[in-house]
Amino acid sequence: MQEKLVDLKTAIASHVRDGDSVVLGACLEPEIPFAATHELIRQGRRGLNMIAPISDASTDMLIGAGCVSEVTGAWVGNVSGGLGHNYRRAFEEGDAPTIRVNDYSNFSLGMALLAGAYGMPYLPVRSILGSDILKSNSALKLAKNPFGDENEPIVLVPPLQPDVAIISVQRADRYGNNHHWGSSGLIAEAAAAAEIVILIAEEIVAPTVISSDPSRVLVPGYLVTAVTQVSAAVHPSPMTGYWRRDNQFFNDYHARSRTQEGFESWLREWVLDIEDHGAYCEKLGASIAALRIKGEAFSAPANYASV
Amino acid sequence: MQEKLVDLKTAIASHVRDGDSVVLGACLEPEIPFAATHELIRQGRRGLNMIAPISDASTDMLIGAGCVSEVTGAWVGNVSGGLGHNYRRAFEEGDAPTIRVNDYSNFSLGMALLAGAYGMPYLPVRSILGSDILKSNSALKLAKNPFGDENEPIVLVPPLQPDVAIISVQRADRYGNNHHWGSSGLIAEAAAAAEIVILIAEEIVAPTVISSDPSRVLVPGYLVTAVTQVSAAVHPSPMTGYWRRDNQFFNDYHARSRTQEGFESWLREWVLDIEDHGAYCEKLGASIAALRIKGEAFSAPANYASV
Amino acid sequence: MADYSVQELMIIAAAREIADGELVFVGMRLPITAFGVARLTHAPNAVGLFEDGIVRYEPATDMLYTMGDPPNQQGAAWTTGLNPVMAQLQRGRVDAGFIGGAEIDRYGNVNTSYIGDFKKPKVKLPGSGGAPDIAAMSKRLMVIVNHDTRRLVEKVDYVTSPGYLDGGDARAEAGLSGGPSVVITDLALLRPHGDDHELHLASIHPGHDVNEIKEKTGWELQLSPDMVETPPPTTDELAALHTIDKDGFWR
Amino acid sequence: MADYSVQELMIIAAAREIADGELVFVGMRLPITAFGVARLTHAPNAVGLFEDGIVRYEPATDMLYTMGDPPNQQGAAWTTGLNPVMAQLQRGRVDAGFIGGAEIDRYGNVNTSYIGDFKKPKVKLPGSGGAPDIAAMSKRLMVIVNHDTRRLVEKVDYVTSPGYLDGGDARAEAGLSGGPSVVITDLALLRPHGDDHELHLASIHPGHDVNEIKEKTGWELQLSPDMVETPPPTTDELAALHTIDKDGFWR
Repeated sequence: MQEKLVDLKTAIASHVRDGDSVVLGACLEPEIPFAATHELIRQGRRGLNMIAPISDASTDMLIGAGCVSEVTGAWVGNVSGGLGHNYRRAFEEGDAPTIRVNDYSNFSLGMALLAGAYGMPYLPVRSILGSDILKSNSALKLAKNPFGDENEPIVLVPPLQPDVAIISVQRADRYGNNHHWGSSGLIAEAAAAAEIVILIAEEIVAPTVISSDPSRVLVPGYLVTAVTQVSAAVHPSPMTGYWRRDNQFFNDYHARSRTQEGFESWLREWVLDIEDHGAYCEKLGASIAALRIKGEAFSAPANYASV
Repeated sequence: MQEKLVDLKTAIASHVRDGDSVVLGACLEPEIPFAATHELIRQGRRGLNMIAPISDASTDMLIGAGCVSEVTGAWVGNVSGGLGHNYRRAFEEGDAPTIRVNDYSNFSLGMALLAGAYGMPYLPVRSILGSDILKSNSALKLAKNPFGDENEPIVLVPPLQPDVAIISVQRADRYGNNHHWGSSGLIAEAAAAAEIVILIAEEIVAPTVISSDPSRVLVPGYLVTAVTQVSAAVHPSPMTGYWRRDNQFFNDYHARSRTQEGFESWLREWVLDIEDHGAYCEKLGASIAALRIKGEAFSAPANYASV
Repeated sequence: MADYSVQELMIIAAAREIADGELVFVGMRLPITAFGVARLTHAPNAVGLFEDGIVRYEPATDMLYTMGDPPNQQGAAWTTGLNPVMAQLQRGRVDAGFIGGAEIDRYGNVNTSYIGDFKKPKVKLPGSGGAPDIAAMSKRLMVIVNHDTRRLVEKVDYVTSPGYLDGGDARAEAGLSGGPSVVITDLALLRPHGDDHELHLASIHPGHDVNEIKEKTGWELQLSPDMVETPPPTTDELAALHTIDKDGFWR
Repeated sequence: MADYSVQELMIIAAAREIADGELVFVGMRLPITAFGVARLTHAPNAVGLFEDGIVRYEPATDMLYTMGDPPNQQGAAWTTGLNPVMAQLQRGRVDAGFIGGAEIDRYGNVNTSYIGDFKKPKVKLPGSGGAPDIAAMSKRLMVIVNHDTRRLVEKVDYVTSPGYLDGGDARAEAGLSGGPSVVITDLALLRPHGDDHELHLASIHPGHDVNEIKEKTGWELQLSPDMVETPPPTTDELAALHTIDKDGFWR
């Protein structure tokens, strides 16, 4: 098997280009690889199209740092604090919005990524009907159900196949095989849909750990382009079995990003003036240690023996 | 939570009616609940529409026993032996076929059950193009891709929502919550699509065993109508971690079912003259014990602790 | 009579909207607490769905900041993807769902996207999340908002989540069944009335009056013929709520 | 020169069709053994896909009667559903797939459904399984059949799995790319020729001749201009095969 283990800087530098469409996170609130958000900002990536139903405050950070020209998703804000101030400023200041939004609902975006993952020409849905999302996102088409009553309306959702999906998992081997547990949002669909998959693993484990439970694999290693090991890459978001949510950090970000100046000072402090995720965790100090889940509540074993 | 544990006879008697569309198995080769096949035959169910991509020899048995008027699927035979003799006889003897077949490929049937599971109006696919399945199954429609080049053909697959799905899992609790591991064919889609779900569990376990690993749940208990515990219900098919395949039994069935008389004698011996699955296992005697998987190859634990 | 806060009353009013055995999109904060109260009182078999890809019987007992927090994962009935959970809406299995909103209009349409013209909005709100899906495809929609004329408006600037659209048959003609069954505010409950489906004043919370509520509503609010006063929380309801809200967050 | 059976030659010919790193629908019996030989020789990074919902790097070492047997589950790269595995075909990720058939015609169309009229067939075959999906959506299709005029026919009674249909542009016009790249028989390899895509005789297995093969083919078989003799198994190829086929099943 092909060795795919690299460090985060290399993974981002090698596989994310200006102008790419990028899924980063896509688990809604948990397991958003903020370490990759920060690295994209540090490397000065521009013109990204961020695809996700909800990736908590990550998209707002990337917008504020000037990395984003387009958002394809259902919600951009700060789940703890509410509004995404950079997102607002991109729309409310100046003569015209500085970013373009392709409006989806969570489910229609889920269907778009499923269609992308499964190579479907499109997916018909019974949602979006009656919503002005049909007006603001011209990619979605109103149509009639050819199997329904004469005038039964449906909405056709075209597939999304992101250039890159950057996804957090609890553990992976050096060949990119991996395990994920807990709610998964749209990460399985995003990984199967994307051209390039960058995995950010909390732990790198022996291949036999992954192959001991092939039903827990999120995406098989042959579809993974690069795997990188970064502990607490998800901070301040939570990770099932590893990290609790740093709610205060989200609230602080919300408060400081209320003004452009405040955001810029936050960005310098927590991203630009920081070398890498190791230094970020050092700066967090005791607060990150306090967020680590120390308890044990293990899954009941499943036997795969064949004789 | 609602108690859902009943015995197999009661589950079949209460929830499968003449004329129902039924998914039984749908894992292709493994984990087909033959105990339910036999019980449907013993209870004399008639006019069933059997839905499955492949359910090894189960469908052929039900056809031979006169339970089936319609087959909706991709393949009916005997994976060890080849042809399904009862299936052949239903077509080749007499003036007209005695059963109707709705031809699908594995993938298009997978899409039909996914559409049923997800409540989609239909699903467009890029398969079936060029196949005579479009001629023999008029439920599938040739169409143009509204998002593609002007003349790009696609095939529209309508949803299937079976009346009943009868599905094998390794373990369940008395409320119908369950775990499944190993390849799952279309059982997840079938369970989510069906109106009624009957689970056949190799083991009944404490609810805490299931809730220790909510990512291994095949279908949550609130969607399950009845759960029944039958060890080796899948015999002669295999079950990951529990039972090896009884290849000789499939070959014997294939040889004996070559003639109508031979099939009838097989049916009396292994189904009609047998009271229940316990008696069936007793009759198998040492051969069933030899098929039990005795090794241990356990999944690496996943931690769900939250503090 | 027991003492209670207006938020506690709203939670209990929301809990009463959940029937036993129902599948409910629960969301966070007030509705998830309402779900817990319902389970502990009249609806022990209700099931809670979360868009992250979580289904729960028992609500989590530890503090949650978001749906995806570890206490909501541990001991869940199912942890899976967004699609398998939200698709149950489209499959017709979901009885009800709670959503909030920045604006709601007389026909129960909800806006969480744009104030002003969507091409150059005055305010860009975070967006839809899963609310349009819950609004379009659950059998009943429950909306929770604070009652003021900025929020309860004649017509929303942008329909993120469809209510009865322009009223009458408009929702059915758009291809949707279901629709809002109640709007729960800090002052009252509004419910759709008759074939027109306009939201009428159905229940006034204790201590408030019709004129105050009309003044704080952005359309000419009609009174339901069977208007009542919202029954105050019972001892059992409050006890259930206090079991869940140990720290008195809602008091 | 090493001794080998015709089945061993077919397996090794099939193995040579798999390039390193390719995703291949492997099926059972002869092709799964060919996959194992390819992995042990020139294609160590080939990946095997199985319709049950299984993906493997290393082939199972214990005896398999079917794809879903426990040894194919244990140690797999992924065990999941049929849809996530087969959808990779539609996503355009699958390089090649093996299928068999009761009938194949001059344009590589395969019948595994009905002999005679499908409304009242002379013989009802088990049906398609996943073969139409592999035939329609993999980049290359490899068909394995025994060589006789009952199987290699002018025109199949029923196109279960599309090859080049009526030849020429017919497959592209039906909306399909890909198509059969080789038919592996016990006598020869046939490959599609030129723009017409008719199957021509491309390689003759050692010990057979053109006349014999033409006689056993149900259409006027043309010879490929670059026709060769099938190279016999190399020592390495046979050694790899014997590593897998410990019991000499294929000898």
